[in-house]
Amino acid sequence: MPIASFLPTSADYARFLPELLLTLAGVFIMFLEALRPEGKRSGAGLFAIVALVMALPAALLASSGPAFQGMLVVDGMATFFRTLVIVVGLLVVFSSTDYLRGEHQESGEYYALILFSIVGQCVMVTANELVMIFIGLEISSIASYVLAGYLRDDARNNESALKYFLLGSFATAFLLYGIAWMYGATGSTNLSDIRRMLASAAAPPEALIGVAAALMFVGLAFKISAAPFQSWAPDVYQGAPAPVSAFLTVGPKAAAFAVLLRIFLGGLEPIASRWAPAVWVCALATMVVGNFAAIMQSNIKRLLAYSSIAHAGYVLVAVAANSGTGSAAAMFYLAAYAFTNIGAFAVVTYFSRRGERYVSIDDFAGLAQRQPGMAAMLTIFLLSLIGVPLTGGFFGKFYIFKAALDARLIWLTVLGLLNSAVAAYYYLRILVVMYMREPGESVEKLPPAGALLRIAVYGSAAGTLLLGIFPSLVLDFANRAALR
Amino acid sequence: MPLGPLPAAVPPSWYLTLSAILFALGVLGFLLRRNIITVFMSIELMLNAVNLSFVTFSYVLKRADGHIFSFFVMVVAAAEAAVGLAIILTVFKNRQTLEIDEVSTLKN
Amino acid sequence: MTLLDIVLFLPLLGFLILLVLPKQSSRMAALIIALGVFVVSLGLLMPYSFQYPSGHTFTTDVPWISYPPIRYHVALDGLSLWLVLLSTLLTPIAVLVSWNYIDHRVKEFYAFLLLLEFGLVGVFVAMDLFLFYVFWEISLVPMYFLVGIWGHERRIYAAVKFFLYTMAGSVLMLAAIIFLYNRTGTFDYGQIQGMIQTGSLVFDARTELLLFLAFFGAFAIKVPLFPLHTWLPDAHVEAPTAGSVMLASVMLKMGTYGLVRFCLPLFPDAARRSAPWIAGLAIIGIIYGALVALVQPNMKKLVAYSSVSHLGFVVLGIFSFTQQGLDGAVYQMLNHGISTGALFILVGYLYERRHSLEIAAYGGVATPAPNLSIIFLITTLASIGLPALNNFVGEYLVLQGTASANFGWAIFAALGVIFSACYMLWLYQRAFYGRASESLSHHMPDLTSREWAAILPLVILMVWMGSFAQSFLPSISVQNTAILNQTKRLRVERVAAPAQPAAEVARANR
Amino acid sequence: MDALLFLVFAAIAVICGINLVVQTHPISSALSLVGVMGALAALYLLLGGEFIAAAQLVVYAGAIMVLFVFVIMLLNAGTERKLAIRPWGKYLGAPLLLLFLGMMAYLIQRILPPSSPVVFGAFQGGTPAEIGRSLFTVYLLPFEVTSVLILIAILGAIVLARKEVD
Amino acid sequence: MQLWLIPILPLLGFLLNGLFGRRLAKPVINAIAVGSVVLSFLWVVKTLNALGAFSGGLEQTYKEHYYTWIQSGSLNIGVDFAIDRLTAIMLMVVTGIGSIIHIYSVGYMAHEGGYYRFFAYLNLFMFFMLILVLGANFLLLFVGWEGVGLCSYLLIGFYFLEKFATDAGNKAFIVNRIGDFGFALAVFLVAINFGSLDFQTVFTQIRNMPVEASAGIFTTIALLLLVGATGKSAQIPLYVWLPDAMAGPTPVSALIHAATMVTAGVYMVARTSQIYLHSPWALDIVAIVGLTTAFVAATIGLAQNDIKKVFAYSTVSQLGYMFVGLGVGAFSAGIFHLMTHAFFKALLFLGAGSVIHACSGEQDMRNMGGLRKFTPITMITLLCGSLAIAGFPFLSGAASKDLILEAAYEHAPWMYWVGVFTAGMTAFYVFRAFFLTFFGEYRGSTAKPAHYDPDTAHRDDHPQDDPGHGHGHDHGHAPHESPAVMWIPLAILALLSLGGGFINVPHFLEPLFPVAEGESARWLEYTATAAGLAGIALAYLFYVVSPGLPEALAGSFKGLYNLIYNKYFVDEFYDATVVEPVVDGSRQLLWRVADVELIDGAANGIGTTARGVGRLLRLAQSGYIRNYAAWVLAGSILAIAYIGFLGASR
Repeated sequence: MPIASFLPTSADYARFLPELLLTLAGVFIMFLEALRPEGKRSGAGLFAIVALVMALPAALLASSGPAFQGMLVVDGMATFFRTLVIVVGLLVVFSSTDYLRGEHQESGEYYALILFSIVGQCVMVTANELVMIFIGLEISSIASYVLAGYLRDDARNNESALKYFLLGSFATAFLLYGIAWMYGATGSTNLSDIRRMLASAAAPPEALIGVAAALMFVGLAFKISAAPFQSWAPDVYQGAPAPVSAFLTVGPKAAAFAVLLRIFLGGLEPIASRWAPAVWVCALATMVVGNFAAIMQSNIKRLLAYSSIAHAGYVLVAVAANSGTGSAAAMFYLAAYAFTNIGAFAVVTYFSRRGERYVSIDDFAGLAQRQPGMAAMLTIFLLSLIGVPLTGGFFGKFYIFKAALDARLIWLTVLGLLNSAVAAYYYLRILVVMYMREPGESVEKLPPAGALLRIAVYGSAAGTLLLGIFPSLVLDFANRAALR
Repeated sequence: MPLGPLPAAVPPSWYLTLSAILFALGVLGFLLRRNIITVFMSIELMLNAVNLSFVTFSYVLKRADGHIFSFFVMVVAAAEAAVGLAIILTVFKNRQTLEIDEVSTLKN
Repeated sequence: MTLLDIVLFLPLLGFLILLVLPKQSSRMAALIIALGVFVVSLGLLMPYSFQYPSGHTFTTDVPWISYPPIRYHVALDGLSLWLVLLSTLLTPIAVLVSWNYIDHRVKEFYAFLLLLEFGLVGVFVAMDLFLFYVFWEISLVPMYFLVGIWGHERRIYAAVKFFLYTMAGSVLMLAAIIFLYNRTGTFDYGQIQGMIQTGSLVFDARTELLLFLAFFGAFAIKVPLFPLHTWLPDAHVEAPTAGSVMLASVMLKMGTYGLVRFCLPLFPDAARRSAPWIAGLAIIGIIYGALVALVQPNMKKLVAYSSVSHLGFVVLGIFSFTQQGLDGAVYQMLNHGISTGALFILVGYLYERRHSLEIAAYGGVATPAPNLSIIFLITTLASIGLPALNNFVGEYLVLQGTASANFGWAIFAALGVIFSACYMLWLYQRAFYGRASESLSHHMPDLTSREWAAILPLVILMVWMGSFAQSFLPSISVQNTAILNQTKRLRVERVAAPAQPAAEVARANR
Repeated sequence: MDALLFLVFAAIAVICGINLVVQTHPISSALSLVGVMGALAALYLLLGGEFIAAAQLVVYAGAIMVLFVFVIMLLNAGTERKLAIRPWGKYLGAPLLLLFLGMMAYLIQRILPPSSPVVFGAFQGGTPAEIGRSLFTVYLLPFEVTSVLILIAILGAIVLARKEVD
Repeated sequence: MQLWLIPILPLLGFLLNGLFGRRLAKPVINAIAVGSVVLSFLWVVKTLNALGAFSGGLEQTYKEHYYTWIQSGSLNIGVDFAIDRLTAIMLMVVTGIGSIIHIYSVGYMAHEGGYYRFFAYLNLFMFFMLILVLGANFLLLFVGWEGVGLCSYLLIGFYFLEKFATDAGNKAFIVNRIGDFGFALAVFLVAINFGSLDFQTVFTQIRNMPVEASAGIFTTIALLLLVGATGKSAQIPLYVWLPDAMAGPTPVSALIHAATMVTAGVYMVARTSQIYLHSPWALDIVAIVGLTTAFVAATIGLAQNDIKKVFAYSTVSQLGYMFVGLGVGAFSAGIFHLMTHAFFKALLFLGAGSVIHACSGEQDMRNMGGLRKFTPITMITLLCGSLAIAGFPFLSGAASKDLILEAAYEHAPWMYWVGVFTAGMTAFYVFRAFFLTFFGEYRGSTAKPAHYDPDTAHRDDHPQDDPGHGHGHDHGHAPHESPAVMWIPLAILALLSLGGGFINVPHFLEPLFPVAEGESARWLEYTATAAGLAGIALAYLFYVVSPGLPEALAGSFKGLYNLIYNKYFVDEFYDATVVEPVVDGSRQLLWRVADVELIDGAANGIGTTARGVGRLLRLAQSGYIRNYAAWVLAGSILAIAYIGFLGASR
């Protein structure tokens, strides 16, 4: 085959445009940082915002089709998730600035890392090749490790980073091992080929594929913090800087879910009868662990961490459904959850203040009386997490369980719904202290929120409500984008 | 493994077995060692084991992709090493220890 | 955009308006809005004043969510009409009774009150199962805050308990709703109902029973039916007056309404088959509630348990599957709304004067406050079902229907009437008769004009509804006849009927 | 001949691996890891991976391990101290691993379809030329993207390890 | 014919007095209260006259329909009034006696507080009583039935500062509720079996049905109705409320608890005679209940010292007679006795009231005596009443009672004899009261504090107005005759109870209740009369000739005496067997255990368990990286086993 035929065409670059933009922006920010005169703050944050805003249309309008010898494939799902992670990036940047300023750590590297990590996630969601997936995953992860430990003088940050890093690479090794076996079994690392192979008569022994799939599942389940691989999540999310936690709970997670959907609903669909039951169990375990462990938490970041585990469980229910509606539901849910959770964390960021002094739930006592606006926003987010109608969270749950029932997963549905009832308990506790307790010193001297943070909070709230009142906007897209 | 007169060449499965053993040893190291750096090295061991599998498979399949893949794994390992060691440094700076079990303030 | 939509969305508008208005003007604004809503809602009576249409009126049916096809479909019929009016009537009254009672965070209070009205009205008019569930949950949130923020000492426990109980029930209902959708491809109540009628949608006995129970559970908790009632006393005791009023008068009706609207027509056979059990629970509830009320030292607890008893009658009537029983049940919903609402208001008046809910803290109120005690007496008599007052008509019809369904049930249920006299009269004697202590007589001024304004409409309604039941019953009756016909057909016929694809039927029912 | 070589290097690899695990001093662990890597490089050669064998020695045994040793020296990490803490994890680990190995062995021996024995030079696809070709044709994109990876690594290292700005 | 005017007039009176009474002057209140009742009496007379009731007309029922009250399915209940001869008598009695007693009350209550309240309640009572008799269907009857119960509750508890008064009120209402329970069930059965509640429709259906050989639907309905009747008309076993009801003002006792309301049961049984006639079995029960009540009540009456209590038990006893009449099929006789009893018992109570009035609120006969000097008119009128009830020849009581007894003899001689004996006792205790009150020396201390303290009694609602001097006020006054406004009504009633017997009610009622042909033996009357006279004589012997005798007698029959003196301990029995078990059971068992412990405990238990699970899961989150790794390893092994190998088996 002539070399020329391998030269990337303009179409290839067009489909890779968002990643390119973001990478260039990241590099540029690093230069800015290097050239920045001492003490003056560079417009890094602003620039990052601009870059993300520019990347948004690039992601939305990317024509669908394969690129770079089928390394990537831009399809509805890719577009959906790329858009999602970029929006997530935007909100996170907005909610970070004030925080960093407060910590006297506002340096461009932070934004560069965020951008690169988003690049990694974009690569993950577009990749159609295990190699690409692996590299994207690593880009995103390594950036996340660093972000988690960004405040290098803060013991909690270090610990969180270390745990995330060690366990993360530990799990990655499993994923790799799985990939190796998949390669060995099918002779390919291209998902389309793999699927074709598995569907064909020459399919290798199922057990072989099964083991490979299992090992890969371990790697991905770790990333989405599914039980029993969830144990790192609470520590990491609690230890990391609040805005970073916000990012970690949605960005990498969404990307990992995209990969999960691609690999299992895509490549490994032929052996669904093998992995679906495992996902069933995993989903239930995840919901239970997340919800019940959250009941006893007193630190709001940790509580949200557990809740994020529980929500991963709900999305796994959709995966277990193993259907088009299922993947659509998962996509919608991840979108809704992204807005909700970033919003919630943004409020926490605002409230916890320098050194994250006020992260205990009791500190929120009487917030509604000093800062009714912020309290109302947090209320919206919590209601969405509970799954009260007219919020994105509700419709997310609704579609997920609808998909599950479509797939006749009646018991999983019932148990999941009961779980969501349990969840209501610990979210309500926050509402209780916010509205029904008298203000304490933590609330007394609470400064008003900065403009950018406000944008983040109100933006997320708007997104949450929008997804709740007019879900069709996103859902129709998700349905069109859904695999199969 | 079947003992007896040694064959001229060993089947690939032996290589794979070796890789599995090394992988297991890596995991074991992760579980047993208390020094963070050693734990990290155990991960590297696991990655090496994976690489062996890749190379073996690509021999079986008579295709080079496995080599490519293991090449990327090395690159990634390098990157991880850089970041990982940096993280370990910060941890050490803050706690003056490399005992992994002492890094356990975040819990429950 | 029908009048109904206006009635539905005005409170929401009011909620938003209140959020932006300054604190001090919120009281008056809330009152004006609530009254406005009530006045507008009176227009809903138009089609029902001279003839009694059996179908829907004020229908609005527009798509809301494209896939799955969820429609904003609201309509009114003889069943929901009165419940809507009940909600719109009691909201301004609730505003009035909290005029002085609520002294902190006034604005939020009234905002939540209006939001609550929005949810309640929505529940009664939603004709799309999904929409119904949405309103069902929405109504939950403001009540949670009303109890939790402005309640008494153990308010938080009560609020959370209330929320979790309802939540636990409703999630299963959601599952059932989704399941129905998966079977029928629509959320539209009318269409699903039609399919069941035409026999194009048939469940095997077990499935139908499970679906029925999923719905029934949610409603039974809300009613509340023995033994799911324990959230009620707590919620009532801790809630502020307005909260108790809305809770008792309207919110509990969501449950009974749901039973009539959904449980019977959608799952006729399961409903009929489980009727004996449910009737049993209802009867236990009637007697049990009354007996427990008898020994309560706390007024609000007493009234709360009496609600358990009264709503037992409603459930019993519903599951008697007779015209009288059903008419009585629906009528009793309104009666209970009026008389128990009034009771809570009056208890609230007492509390504002004496700051205690313990019956022991009173005694001899009649001497310093004759008007208050007369009104209380009338309300008491109404709630123990004295003829020519509202509850009598309802209870009579319920028992009559029950008797013709199963005389044994009627015997036990009728015992409840005796006990109700016991606990209410005993309460009245202990609180109002006897010699008033000095301190009490000093802190017991008679009714103020504002208080009169709040309570008088209810008292008038008690007499009117008792003596001229026909000004309410016909439209209800027509509706219930329809519902009964829907529950008549037995499964054997339906199985026999040619099963045609759901979509076809859906078109047929358009 | 091939078999003998395999057994020898496999033995070295395993022994070094075990040594890594049992040594309590990081330096000795590091050195044994180097040993493993060397042995593996040899095995790669047997499997016809000339390029990869070289890379193994240069990148891994060379660069990465040097980095490790460097850090160990920097922090002059000594032998592990005995701690009161006894996480149950490690006790659980060993039996689980046996299970794990058992399953893998079963997979490899029983399920994996048998294939021709490994003979040195039987596979020529691993030459630098071959690898280079596919790296710059089919795998162009991943190859380029790894640059971002390296970039992040540098960036991260700077962020975490640089001296205080203020 | 505007029948509706008859009840509406008192209702208007009630509304006017009830709403504005507190601002009205006493004369205005009187005018409204008395006026409304008298007007409705006049309207009754006019209507009956127009219907020809006085000129042998009104053979058929005359009915007016006003509006539909309740319409549900096939069941249609209208607000209809109907008049037939039975109703006619009831109307006359109710409005007539009602007017008289209203007038009397003007005097009696003159110095009481809550004046307007009293008359408002009284008017309301008239309204409901008239609804009761006019109602043309069971439900309307039930409306009146419960309504009068309510008024009796209110009026018994009129002195609501007194615990015993309000207790008595509650007792009355609740015991009546128990009766109504039976009534209601009967109504349901009627509606179920005859598809209507309208008297005419139902009874015409029944008329062509065969009489029940064994207990069947008619018996069930009849007995359930009887339960209602025993409640309202104070028959065994539900009579216990009536004696306590005497806590109310005396005119109330006269009007409600003697003349009218308590006879509602009798009226109701007569009204539903068709049903009873179809169930001989039920009729016998009625008779036996009546007879037992008559006898037992009379025995209790022998030993009471409170003058009103004496008359209360005699009321119970006389009602028993009426039921005997009904039970033996002599419905007209029963109604006849109802009327005459209304005359003389109203008289007795009002007289008693006058006496109490004279003795500054004293009710205990042991503290009276010798009043003939002070209150001659009262004495004479009371004498008439006593003679009438004692069955003195040619007086009203004799006429009606003899009819009943004769019918009883026809039915079963032993009933006759019991009745006669009871008549003797009646005569005895009535005259015991008479003699104790008017003969001998005045035993009352001149400054006797009243059993209740009107000082507060009339401050019960408007403290601002000057305390008029109630009965308790004229401490130290010697007993005095009542004003004309009180004794004129007495006089009228006296005349009625003397001559009332000559109104031939049985003949008048013949279209409804055909009277058995054939003259019964004369000796029956003579024996009855003799028994009465004997009773009188015995009383004279005991309480005038040799006053020491009773104590001696009581001493020698201590057990028996205590038994009847304490009313056979029935109240105590009910308390111990019904009231306390219910209350304590509810508190201890249902509330504290079942509700709080079990049900709520279970609910909270779920929460506790959830929290427990949460705690466990937190412990799993040890914070040690190596443990987390172990989790991952374990999970991966599970995954491999499940997906890789076990997956194959499924």
